[in-house]
Amino acid sequence: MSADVTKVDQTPGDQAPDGGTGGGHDTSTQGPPVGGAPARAGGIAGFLGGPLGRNAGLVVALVLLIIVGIITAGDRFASPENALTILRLGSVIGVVSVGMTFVICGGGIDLSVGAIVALSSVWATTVATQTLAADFHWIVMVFAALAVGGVCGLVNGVLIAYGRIAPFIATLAMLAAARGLAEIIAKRRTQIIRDRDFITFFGGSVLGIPVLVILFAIVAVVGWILLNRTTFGRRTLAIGGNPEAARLAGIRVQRQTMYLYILLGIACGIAAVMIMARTTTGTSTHGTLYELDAIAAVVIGGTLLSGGRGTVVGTVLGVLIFTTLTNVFTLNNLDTSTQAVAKGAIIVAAVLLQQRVSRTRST
Amino acid sequence: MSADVTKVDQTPGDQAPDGGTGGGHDTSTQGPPVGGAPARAGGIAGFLGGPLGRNAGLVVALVLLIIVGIITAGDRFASPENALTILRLGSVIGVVSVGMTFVICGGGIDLSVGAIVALSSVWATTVATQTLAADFHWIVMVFAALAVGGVCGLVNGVLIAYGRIAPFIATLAMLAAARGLAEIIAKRRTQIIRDRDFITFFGGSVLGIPVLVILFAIVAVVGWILLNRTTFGRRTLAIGGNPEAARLAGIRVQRQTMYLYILLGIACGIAAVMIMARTTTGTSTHGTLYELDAIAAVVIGGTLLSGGRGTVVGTVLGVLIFTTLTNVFTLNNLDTSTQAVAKGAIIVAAVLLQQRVSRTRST
Amino acid sequence: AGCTSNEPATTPAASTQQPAGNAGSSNDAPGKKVVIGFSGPAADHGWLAAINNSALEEAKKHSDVELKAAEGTNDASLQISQIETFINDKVDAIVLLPTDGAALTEVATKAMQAGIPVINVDREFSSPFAARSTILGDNYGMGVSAGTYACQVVKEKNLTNPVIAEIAGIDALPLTQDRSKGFADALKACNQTVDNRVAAEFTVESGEKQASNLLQAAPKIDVLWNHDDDQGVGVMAALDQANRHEMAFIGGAGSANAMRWIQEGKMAATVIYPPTQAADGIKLARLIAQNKGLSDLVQVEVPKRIVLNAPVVTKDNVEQYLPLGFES
Amino acid sequence: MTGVVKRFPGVVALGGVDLDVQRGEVHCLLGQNGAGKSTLIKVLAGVHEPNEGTIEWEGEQVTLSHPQAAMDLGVATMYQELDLVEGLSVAENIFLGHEQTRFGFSQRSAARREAAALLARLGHSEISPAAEVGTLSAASCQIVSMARALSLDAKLIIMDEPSAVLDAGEVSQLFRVIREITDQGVAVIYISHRLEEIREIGDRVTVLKDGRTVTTGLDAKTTPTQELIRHMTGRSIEYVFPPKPEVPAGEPLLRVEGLGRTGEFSGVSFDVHPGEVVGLAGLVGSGRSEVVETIFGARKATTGTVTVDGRLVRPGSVPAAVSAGIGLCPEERKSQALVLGASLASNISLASLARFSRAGLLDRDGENTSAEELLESLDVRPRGIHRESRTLSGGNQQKVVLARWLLRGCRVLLLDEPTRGVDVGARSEIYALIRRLTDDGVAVVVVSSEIPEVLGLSNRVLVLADRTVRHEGLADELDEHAVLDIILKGDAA
Ligand SMILES: Nc1ncnc2c1ncn2[C@@H]1O[C@H](COP(=O)(O)OP(=O)(O)OP(=O)(O)O)[C@@H](O)[C@H]1O
Ligand SMILES: Nc1ncnc2c1ncn2[C@@H]1O[C@H](COP(=O)(O)OP(=O)(O)OP(=O)(O)O)[C@@H](O)[C@H]1O
Ligand SMILES: [Mg+2]
Ligand SMILES: [Mg+2]
Repeated sequence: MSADVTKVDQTPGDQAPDGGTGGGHDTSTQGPPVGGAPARAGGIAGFLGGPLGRNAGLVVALVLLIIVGIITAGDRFASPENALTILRLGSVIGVVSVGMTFVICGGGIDLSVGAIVALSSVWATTVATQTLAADFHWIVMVFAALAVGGVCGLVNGVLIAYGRIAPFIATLAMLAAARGLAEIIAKRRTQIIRDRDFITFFGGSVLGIPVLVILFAIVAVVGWILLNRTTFGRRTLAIGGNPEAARLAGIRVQRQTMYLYILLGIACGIAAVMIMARTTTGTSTHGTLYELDAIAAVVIGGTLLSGGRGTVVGTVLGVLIFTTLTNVFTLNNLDTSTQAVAKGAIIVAAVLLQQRVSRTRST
Repeated sequence: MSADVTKVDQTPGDQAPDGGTGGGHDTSTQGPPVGGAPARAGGIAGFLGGPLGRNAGLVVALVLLIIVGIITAGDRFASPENALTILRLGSVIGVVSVGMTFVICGGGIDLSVGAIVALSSVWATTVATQTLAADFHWIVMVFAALAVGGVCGLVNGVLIAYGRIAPFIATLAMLAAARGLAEIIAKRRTQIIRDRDFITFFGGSVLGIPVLVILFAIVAVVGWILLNRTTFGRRTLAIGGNPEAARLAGIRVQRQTMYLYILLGIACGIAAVMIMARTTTGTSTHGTLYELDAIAAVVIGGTLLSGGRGTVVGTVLGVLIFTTLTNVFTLNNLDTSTQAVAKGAIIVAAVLLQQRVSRTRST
Repeated sequence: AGCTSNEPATTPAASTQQPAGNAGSSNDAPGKKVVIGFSGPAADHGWLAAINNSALEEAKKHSDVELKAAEGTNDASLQISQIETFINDKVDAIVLLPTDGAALTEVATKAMQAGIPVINVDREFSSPFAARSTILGDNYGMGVSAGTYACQVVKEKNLTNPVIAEIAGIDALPLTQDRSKGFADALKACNQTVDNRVAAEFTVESGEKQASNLLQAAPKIDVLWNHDDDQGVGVMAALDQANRHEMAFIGGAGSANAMRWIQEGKMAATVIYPPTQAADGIKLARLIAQNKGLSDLVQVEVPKRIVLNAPVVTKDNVEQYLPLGFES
Repeated sequence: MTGVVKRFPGVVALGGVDLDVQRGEVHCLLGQNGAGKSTLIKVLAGVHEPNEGTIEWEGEQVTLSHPQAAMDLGVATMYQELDLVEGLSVAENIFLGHEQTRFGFSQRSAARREAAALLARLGHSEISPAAEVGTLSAASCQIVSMARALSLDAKLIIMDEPSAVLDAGEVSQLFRVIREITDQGVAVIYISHRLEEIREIGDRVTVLKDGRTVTTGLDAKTTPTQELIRHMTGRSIEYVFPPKPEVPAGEPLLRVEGLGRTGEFSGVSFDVHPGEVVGLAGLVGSGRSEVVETIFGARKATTGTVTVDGRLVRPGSVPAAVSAGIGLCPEERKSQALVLGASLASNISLASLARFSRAGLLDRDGENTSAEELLESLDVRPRGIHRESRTLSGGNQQKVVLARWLLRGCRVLLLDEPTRGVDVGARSEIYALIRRLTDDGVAVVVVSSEIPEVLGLSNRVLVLADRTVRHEGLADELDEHAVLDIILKGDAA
């Protein structure tokens, strides 16, 4: 993808400004042509011109936020522990958001992620599973969570790809069903994890970096490679960009669509393991409103809600922005309501900033 | 719109089945050609062939639900009072959903409806407003609610149409900000309405039909006319279906987009008045999760989430299905978790049914 | 949970509910400055708002307390990170009303290990090592109180086959389960069961909605227990709308609204669930951080565990409780 | 109306263009793909505001800041990318933006009546005003677009390649209407890549090249073809089809037997040998696209079989067809062939991803190199492989689609309207390319609405009418009239 074509605006009801040469997202009324593809700079410059450059606005927003944090909360903000706290908090929703990036790039949406996290966490912490884990190894719990997530994703995928139910509706149904099932299984109790090794492993650190953060990093890197460097990612972007063209190019659109939901389901399974480790519990209330948080992070990260274009780097930045925001608020002792108002204003400001920065870069 | 071409599937990652005559949404590889538009039958037959026919699947789903209700709950379900209860319960979310139909038809989305309802209800029940209302007339409260809703919609509309912020993000920001503001204004208290006339008026009935239900009916009818019989509706569908073409046709796409959000904001104001009347309070918790409920009703009603196609009749049916479902569940004393699982299954079944029924009708 | 006392108390049980009672004690004299971190669930509910407000007000009363109140949240993961932030900040004590007791146990234990005393409010941790002191409302006891009162009504009115209905709070929360269990257990004592049960979401709107449906489901109700007076405003609106006041309507939590209804005769009783717990938590945190004890106790140290009573307020004693009712 | 002068020296798109159009004339705009024709007319239509230059309308300088402003002046435009809203009905589309209303309520029956009248005037009363536009064929959409332009009651009608999706009969209908309106003093700007049409309908010609006016005011009837081509391309092109080599006898590569789809077509059988070109001729709507899409598995055949090299191809599966070596360049490039937001390289490699897969990882260097080579050998301009495909002109987009299947290395190539909207230069390049492929033993099926093109390219021709094959024969034994005769007789039969 060339570096100088940056699209931020994605308003469905969007259009070029009434007259004027602005770079709208429309097909044919674009301003002056870009004038030849840019020479591709390799190496670091290429990266700067590529993913980072495309997300320049987000980076600026994050940096501004960090500056505000340092000014208002000083050392309490700018400490390594606080950085790790932010990362640890962001890691769970981050894993889900990376998975969500794929589904949205592929032209879909998934509202059931939070419910799947809940169901996976519950299933992986039932007495039965925990007994098995005690007899064998805690990895059983991890597998249980991943399997439940994957199966939920599979059901979503089949309903959407082969049942041709709109993703919004199919996953809304899954949202209701999975959370209900989680409640039934857990009998609405919080299930406590007895296996200390599990907690110790996932709650621990390697070289000072929490395992959860490492997990998130791995998921993000794998996600980035998968989206940008594999045929799987290429197919994903193709079916999101123009499903008909993808079909006529011999791509199995339905199957690929299904894979995307399975992938996200597994990501939810990972997130479930992480939240289990963080809270030492499995309950049906885990993951509440993750769907909104994840979609917000993905969209603010610059992935088109209509599919066909997306970046994992942007998503990670989006997650970090939201998490840092919460952290700065907490450190500054802001009351909840004021926080909410400020959050709304900051989201709008960040997006406008991202637009301006990208626009100046691209002309 | 011709009656025999019914589009249900709207999967972005959608495609014609690899073989099979299925009616995909794609432009050119459609199944058998329609062979000219059908002769337009006038009057009732036309209506049956039109809106009702297009929603045949939904009607069938609703009827099935009613039958289940009658079988399982007998007279308690099939009583006029219960019918009115269902309608009264559906009326608030119904008004919001009708407004949402316009925004979605126009290619947008609004996540802030619930928050706007909350803010409007709070603003209209502050001591100041209530004092003014006591001095003058309770209509002051109604105006306050409508004005607050309209202004919130205006802000959404300006951000989206002129600020070019993705609707999802802009309204997410509004969601946070409006609810936060509502909390600040209400100081998280439930504000009780002192004006008995207000309660009596909106809580009353005309010819046995509750005023709230009448309000909903008026909104639905006005919405239907607006969408189907006015240039406003025509333009809405045009900017949702193909914003570029709409612009080329001389439509002020930005202005129209803005109007849609204002309209929805005002609908939220009406809904706020209704919920105020029902609960005799204004609080910042009103309207929780309305965004999901309204979008679900609209989408299950057959409006394309990608814009350009939608029906108010379908939305009303969608609202009725969801409300009746809850009612039947409650009458049968089902526990919440089982309700959730059943709800998920029923949503999927209803959509599949709608697909089948429409498909048989269109061939 | 331990204390299940259910006979209407003649005086508010814990002395902590009556700040005035402690007014003269030496404990209120300013001591060493302490920073207290406070974290609770999202204040999306009158009772929780009252919890928050009472905590803030309590902190303001003490010139030696600096309160850091984190954003209320219903996301356990976020709340954990708030506690982590408090640990990073090295606050002197933490008052924690967890969204889910079990889920916050780990991080609370971490805080205790870091030498920061944790005061657990309302929803109990799953490990005794996670809190220096625990102050609980009694959810099970609340259900028992409501159930016992219901039995009393049945007996007084001499009902042979009474219809008993329940409007619960958020069903996925353990506290709702506790309340319902207590209610059911107490009803067993007089051979009754819950005939109709719906669950609302602690909001006025959901209360109205669920009540409307419930009134359809049960054409005649003798006793109705609504877990929460906040959603009770909506329930009352539904009762008014349907003009159904035949039942003995029992509330929960003890909001000022409910008390006024009791005065007006629109409500039979309400079971108190004190929203002052967090304020008590702040007080305890301050004392613990300053190494003081409860002056009314002989004990030198602050007790490990305090369970608040769940008294029933009726027409007979409402005047006494009205000042404690929280405005929701 | 005199002297529409405008300049648009932005970056590249229009580097200073002069154009004047007179009342009642048909002014033809010629130029290669990407010359800037569409951009120019969008400036006239108020879609783009020019960075420089002026527009005069009836002697007065005007600024057109919005499409509505142009319409108010009396400029109606039929855009190249069809500007219709699929979800709305024909009548609604025709009157979109200038609806007949009474107090804001649309007059639906009046609109339907007038729409029907307009369609009848265009000779297409079979299109129902109530039909949803999404269900219409491209040709019908073009008619609707035209009806829309007429409904505006304009003084200048701009037509950007209106004939691209029309067949011979419909084009003559169109011309009849154009004559009618020019007789009433309405001016027409007509853009087309078909030079014969310019001769038939045009009065004066302006040629654009690289966003500049090369020459203006040429007489459309008398200027020699070669001169026009030279103005457009800067070189001379023998505008003829490359010679057809003999088809080697032997086993056919592609064999289609008794292919049919309920309600669409039936009984289509033919063979294509390696190195042979078989053309499908017929009127628009005769079902040719359906035939090739069914062969390709994009639609599932209800009867009949497709075999490649003696092996049966599983019906109704595109991947099966692709792995059997079949490739399809679909009729509608933008909606069916290209991922418009993606780069050229990823569009080209889309059908060959497996080849660039190293254990699932994408060999991006290999992909880029191949794409680069193909873009060069097909002379796609501009050439950047990272360029978004939406920014390319139609002809170049078509080449990118061809490149996709060249890269895949398919043995049977199905081309549906391969030169639609493609300029003379690119057109002859595509013809040469087809020839190069057949020389390599590829079997080619060509669908085209331009009968001379079908005849010129193919060894054998199938004429479709009434949803079945009416005639099969050698191309050399047919001429345009004969084909039309067959079609008409078929209709009569
Ligand atoms: N939206 C756009 N973004 C960037 N460049 C564009 C855009 N639209 C057109 N261009 C460029 O402007 C130039 C002129 O394009 P235009 O569409 O006017 O050509 P044309 O003469 O109409 O070609 P064709 O015969 O293929 O229709 C081309 O180089 C094209 O790539
Ligand atoms: N998506 C669709 N929905 C309904 N009818 C369609 C659709 N696409 C095509 N048709 C109809 O099918 C018939 C055959 O269309 P097709 O495009 O195959 O014809 P064709 O011979 O290829 O003509 P063309 O030159 O326009 O491509 C036409 O009458 C057309 O109206
Ligand atoms: Mg053009
Ligand atoms: Mg065709």
